[in-house]
Amino acid sequence: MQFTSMILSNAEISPGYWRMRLTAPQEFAAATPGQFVMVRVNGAIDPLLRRPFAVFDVGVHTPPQSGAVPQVYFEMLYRVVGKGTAMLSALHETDLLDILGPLGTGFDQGNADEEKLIVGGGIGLAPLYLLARELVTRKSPVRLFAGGRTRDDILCITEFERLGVECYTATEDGSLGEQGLVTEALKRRLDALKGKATLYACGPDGMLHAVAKIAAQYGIPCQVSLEGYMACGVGACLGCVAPGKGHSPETPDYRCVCTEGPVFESSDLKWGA
Amino acid sequence: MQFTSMILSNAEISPGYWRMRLTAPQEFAAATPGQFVMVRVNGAIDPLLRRPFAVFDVGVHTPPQSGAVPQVYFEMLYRVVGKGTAMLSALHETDLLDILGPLGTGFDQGNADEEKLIVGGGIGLAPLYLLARELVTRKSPVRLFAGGRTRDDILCITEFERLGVECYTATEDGSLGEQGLVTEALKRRLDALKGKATLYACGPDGMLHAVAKIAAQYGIPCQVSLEGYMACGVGACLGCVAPGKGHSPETPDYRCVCTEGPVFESSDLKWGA
Amino acid sequence: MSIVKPDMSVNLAGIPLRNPVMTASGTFGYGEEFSEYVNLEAIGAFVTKGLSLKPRAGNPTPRIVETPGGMLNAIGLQNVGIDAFIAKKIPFVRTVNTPCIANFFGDTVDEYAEMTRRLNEIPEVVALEMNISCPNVKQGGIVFGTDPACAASVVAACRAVTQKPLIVKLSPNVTDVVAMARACVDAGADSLSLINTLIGMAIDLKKRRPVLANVTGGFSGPAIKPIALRMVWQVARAVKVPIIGIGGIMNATDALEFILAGATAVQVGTASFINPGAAQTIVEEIEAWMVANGVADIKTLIGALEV
Amino acid sequence: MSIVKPDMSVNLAGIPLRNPVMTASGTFGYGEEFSEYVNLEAIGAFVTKGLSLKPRAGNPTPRIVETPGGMLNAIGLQNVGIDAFIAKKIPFVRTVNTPCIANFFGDTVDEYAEMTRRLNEIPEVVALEMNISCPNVKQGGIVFGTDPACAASVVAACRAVTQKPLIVKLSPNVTDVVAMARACVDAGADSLSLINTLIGMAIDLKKRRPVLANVTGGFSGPAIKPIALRMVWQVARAVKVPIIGIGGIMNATDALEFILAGATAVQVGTASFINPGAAQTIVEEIEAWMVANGVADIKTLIGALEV
Ligand SMILES: Cc1cc2nc3c(=O)[nH]c(=O)nc-3n(C[C@H](O)[C@H](O)[C@H](O)COP(=O)(O)OP(=O)(O)OC[C@H]3O[C@@H](n4cnc5c(N)ncnc54)[C@H](O)[C@@H]3O)c2cc1C
Ligand SMILES: Cc1cc2nc3c(=O)[nH]c(=O)nc-3n(C[C@H](O)[C@H](O)[C@H](O)COP(=O)(O)OP(=O)(O)OC[C@H]3O[C@@H](n4cnc5c(N)ncnc54)[C@H](O)[C@@H]3O)c2cc1C
Ligand SMILES: Cc1cc2nc3c(=O)[nH]c(=O)nc-3n(C[C@H](O)[C@H](O)[C@H](O)COP(=O)(O)O)c2cc1C
Ligand SMILES: Cc1cc2nc3c(=O)[nH]c(=O)nc-3n(C[C@H](O)[C@H](O)[C@H](O)COP(=O)(O)O)c2cc1C
Ligand code: FES
Ligand code: FES
Repeated sequence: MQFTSMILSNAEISPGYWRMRLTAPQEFAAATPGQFVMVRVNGAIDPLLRRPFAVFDVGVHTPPQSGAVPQVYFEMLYRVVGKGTAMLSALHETDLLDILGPLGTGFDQGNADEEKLIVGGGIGLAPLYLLARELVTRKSPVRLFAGGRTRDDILCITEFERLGVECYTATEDGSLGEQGLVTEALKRRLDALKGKATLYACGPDGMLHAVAKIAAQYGIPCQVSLEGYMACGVGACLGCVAPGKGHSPETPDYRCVCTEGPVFESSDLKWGA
Repeated sequence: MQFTSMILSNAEISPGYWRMRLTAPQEFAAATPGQFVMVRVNGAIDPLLRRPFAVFDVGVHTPPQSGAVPQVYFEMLYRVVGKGTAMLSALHETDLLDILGPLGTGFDQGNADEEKLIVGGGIGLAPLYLLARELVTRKSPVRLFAGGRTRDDILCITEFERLGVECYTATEDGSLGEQGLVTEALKRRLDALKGKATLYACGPDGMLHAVAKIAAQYGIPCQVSLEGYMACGVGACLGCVAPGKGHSPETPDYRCVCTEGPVFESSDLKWGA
Repeated sequence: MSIVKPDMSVNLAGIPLRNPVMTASGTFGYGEEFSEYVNLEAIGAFVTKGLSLKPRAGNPTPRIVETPGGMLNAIGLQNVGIDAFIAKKIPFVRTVNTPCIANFFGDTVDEYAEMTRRLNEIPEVVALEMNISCPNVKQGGIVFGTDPACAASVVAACRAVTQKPLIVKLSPNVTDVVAMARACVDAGADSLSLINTLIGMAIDLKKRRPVLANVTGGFSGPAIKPIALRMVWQVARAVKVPIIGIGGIMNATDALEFILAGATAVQVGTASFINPGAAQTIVEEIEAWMVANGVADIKTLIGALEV
Repeated sequence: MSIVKPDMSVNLAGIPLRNPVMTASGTFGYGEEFSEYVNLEAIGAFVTKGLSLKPRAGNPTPRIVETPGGMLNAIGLQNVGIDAFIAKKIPFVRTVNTPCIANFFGDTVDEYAEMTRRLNEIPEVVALEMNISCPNVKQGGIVFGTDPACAASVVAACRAVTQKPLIVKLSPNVTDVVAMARACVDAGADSLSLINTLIGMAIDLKKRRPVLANVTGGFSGPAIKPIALRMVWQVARAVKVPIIGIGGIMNATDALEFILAGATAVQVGTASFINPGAAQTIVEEIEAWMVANGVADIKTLIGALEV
């Protein structure tokens, strides 16, 4: 779906991290956790390409005044890293954006009774909130493991807690939660659960790789959400691919991140390729 | 001079025509009529080149509150014709612009007692207001002849009248002033003056050519302000040249519009080259 | 006299097109990927991703990088291969009432000829576009596309085995594009499309490495339009076959400029990434422009540039 | 260990430069035009507008047009000629304690050699940059710049009459820039600068005419950077002489990318139009980047790209 969206709010929630709420058409309400949108930052040719962002949340807002029509909205959580995100952060309420989405294949929510352990690193939390919300709705037990370099990189924990999700945090500098990597807390929980759980992860490559290893070690299912340089977002340019499990330089095996993913079973991917 | 300027106001004064007031450093107060600025519309690469605009007015504003420092400002009058001017028209008070100027060689104000006849077509009035103001200050008798396609193209007449300048207007569709070309009124005035006058003109090529012919016919001096596609505005790229009087395809003679001009004696130029 | 419905049809080497706007190879998948965003029956034709005899997995990542006003890609000609194309993609093509042009390449003259034979048998493929110019894969045809004699030999080999319209897609990475064009036409090309991507490179200063795993990549997008327009103009004046203009076309103005320069049709590439409906939008804008400017027949604009 | 004052000096074929940032020919006049906006003694060197034996009036107008992320120019090599250069421009050059490189061209091998002789006699000119690649004037050297043998002959003729460092400026409008580079170095070039402008075209749809009076023009600006970077990288690996990287450099990041790709120095062209202080700003930004990244000597970055 391609639509013109109006910005409802755009605020810096932590140094360098922004949260934007935008209007969406009715059909957007069907977006599933892990899906993403491609945002055209402006109508000029600089930046030229759309930018991909996870759907952080989606909802319906009914304005308080009588007769007001309910408005579907979605949210993005984004980090300012370059030109496009800097321009996004300069936009205001009522500014318009051209959006493509929801795109891609999101998370599989598995069976409801098993505990779901969600691991997010920094902005990697972006696709995980909607996931947590849906899992909670389906009455799955959910725990969040959020890591970051410093406390500024630990985002929206209150929102997760409000869902009733138990949250563990760890920072490399110890400024929030445990000092070190959040995967340590994850392993402790897995030991306690005797390896009966499903993992979901999004974050920097190193973290995803570590989580994938843990999943393999404990022999449990694990879904990761990948990033990839994207031009089209719809499976046409083949720019965004990631190596699949059968990949080797001699027999390459590439998966399309924007259509087959961005969420993959970690065991379906080739790690460290 | 290159400086960062803050927009003080930006308003549409007639359909498609805008007037912008901007802050300037102290030294800008020395800008002379006919000089121009090169405006960097934004920091991105689209549009890439600066846009040239005449200095419409320059002044000093002392804010009413006590202790406020006087602020030099200048104004531009511009017509939205393409990408750059469209972007300018979308800017707001307090937005910043990167300005180069004042640039170029402006009008020679001649001796004060002879009558000065100023001819402007549409946006061609832009460099002529400051000229009129200066001429009036020097106690020259000044008359303005403003032409346009329709009444929307006749700009800022009140401002000229406020200077005490007598204004004649003509529009091609007769919606304001005389129907037809303003050069007719100019000729009548020249006949009345028995050809003792100096002409100043800025406007579309056809009008300038016509005014140059009239000047030649009456044997009077005439200065015209030209436009030219400019990259640098400082005499380095040689992109902006116009054919000088000695020009022919075999013996080309080009004048640099941004440094030798934009104001030239009409008799120094080759017309219809 | 106001024009209600201008005639936008053109004839491209025997293929009647309802309008001159096609999509460019490699930027529109096999058509299906965009069917949600474009009414495929509103555009003139669509061109498949470049096809080869065997499927190709393509290059390592990153494959894509944005540059000022453009992008580089080093996809490495990833494609499903001719067999899977016939089995899995043609069924969709069959459902669409719009000409499908198959873009293809080979590593050798024989492979090119074999691909031509295979494509020649597919009724849904109305014309063949030979990519002799892809800069990404060392064996992907770069030699053919930059030397007139090599180009002539591969074009002649393909020509010999098909009666379908044969479009040769030219590389811009040459000293003399007109010499290349002449060689291809003399060898039997029915039409020329140009330009393919320029060869470019991007560097990641922080990592001190090329951004693309392949080091260099194909440069496309609005940035390249001035080069494409110049080459189309040069070639259109030099040869008699219809030209397809490609390179940085983002809107109807761009498309019409290529037509004025001598193109009978145009292809929209990178623009489809930014706006998946670009090709259709351009058709609509051209129609509106023709109405507004009293142009009854688009064919009167082909090569109408006054120089 | 923090670096207070990094070493930015480089040696360009025997000319010591205080830093690697120079201005590009045709975009900086004769130096004086920009003296209000740039501290000329802050940059590494400046290059004059292209000079010829006789003054040249240049092309009809329009000569300039903006394109997406770039611009086309068809100035037509307008310049004051060597005599006026000596009489009117050298006095200013003398006042500036920064190397002045004279860019020049001719219509024939003899004219090139004669220009070299004349420039060789000017003490203020520390090096010569031969433009064998300007695309604007039919007799302006296009043949020299696109054929290795022709290039070699004209370079050899100039080489024979000067001991000053001879920089040959390469055209990007060729199939094989490395072959051109090798031919020039073999013929005696002390250094190569690249790229000159690409050939482009712009069309005014309303008027149905080319925008430039000259029809085609030289394409420059950020849009061309990927092509320039690729060519610099290719050439730097192929020859031993120092390379000057040119093409779309707008800021320190761009300049450093060229240096990583193998350039010993860079030239800033179109950027000076947008920001007359561009070259000086880039020097300052590079210095700040070196301090921030702990790079003590810029020479360690030359060709340091990890591929
Ligand atoms: C499926 C998916 C979902 C994402 N979700 C989020 C999110 O919810 N929040 C968030 O902050 N970021 C997210 N990202 C990363 C985000 O797309 C980039 O940070 C953003 O594109 C950077 O744009 P820029 O112009 O600021 O940076 P620049 O560095 O100027 O971008 C230059 C080019 O590189 C691409 N690029 C740069 N970094 C990345 C990256 N990490 N991944 C993919 N492309 C990149 C840009 O899209 C652009 O094409 C997601 C990426 C993908 C693929
Ligand atoms: C010395 C001088 C003074 C000027 N003063 C004024 C003024 O006071 N008010 C005003 O409205 N306009 C003035 N103009 C014209 C003004 O510069 C153009 O209208 C403006 O650059 C158009 O920019 P754009 O991006 O909107 O149009 P586009 O058509 O998108 O511009 C594309 C390119 O063409 C150039 N261009 C387009 N039209 C002109 C033109 N008429 N003259 C020169 N270059 C042009 C632009 O600068 C740009 O490089 C002046 C021009 C010159 C040379
Ligand atoms: C991601 C991508 C993949 C491409 N793949 C092919 C291809 O397989 N075969 C081909 O002939 N051209 C291919 N091209 C080139 C385009 O068809 C087109 O010639 C080029 O992009 C210039 O047009 P544009 O500027 O409109 O994109 C590809 C271009 C891009 C951007
Ligand atoms: C207006 C203009 C005039 C130029 N004149 C010359 C010239 O006289 N001689 C020359 O060798 N290069 C000339 N060039 C080419 C530049 O020196 C430079 O190689 C080219 O513009 C690419 O660099 P850029 O993208 O930084 O501008 C000119 C470029 C421009 C834009
Ligand atoms: S982004 Fe184009 S195929 Fe995935
Ligand atoms: S605008 Fe560059 S010389 Fe006049």
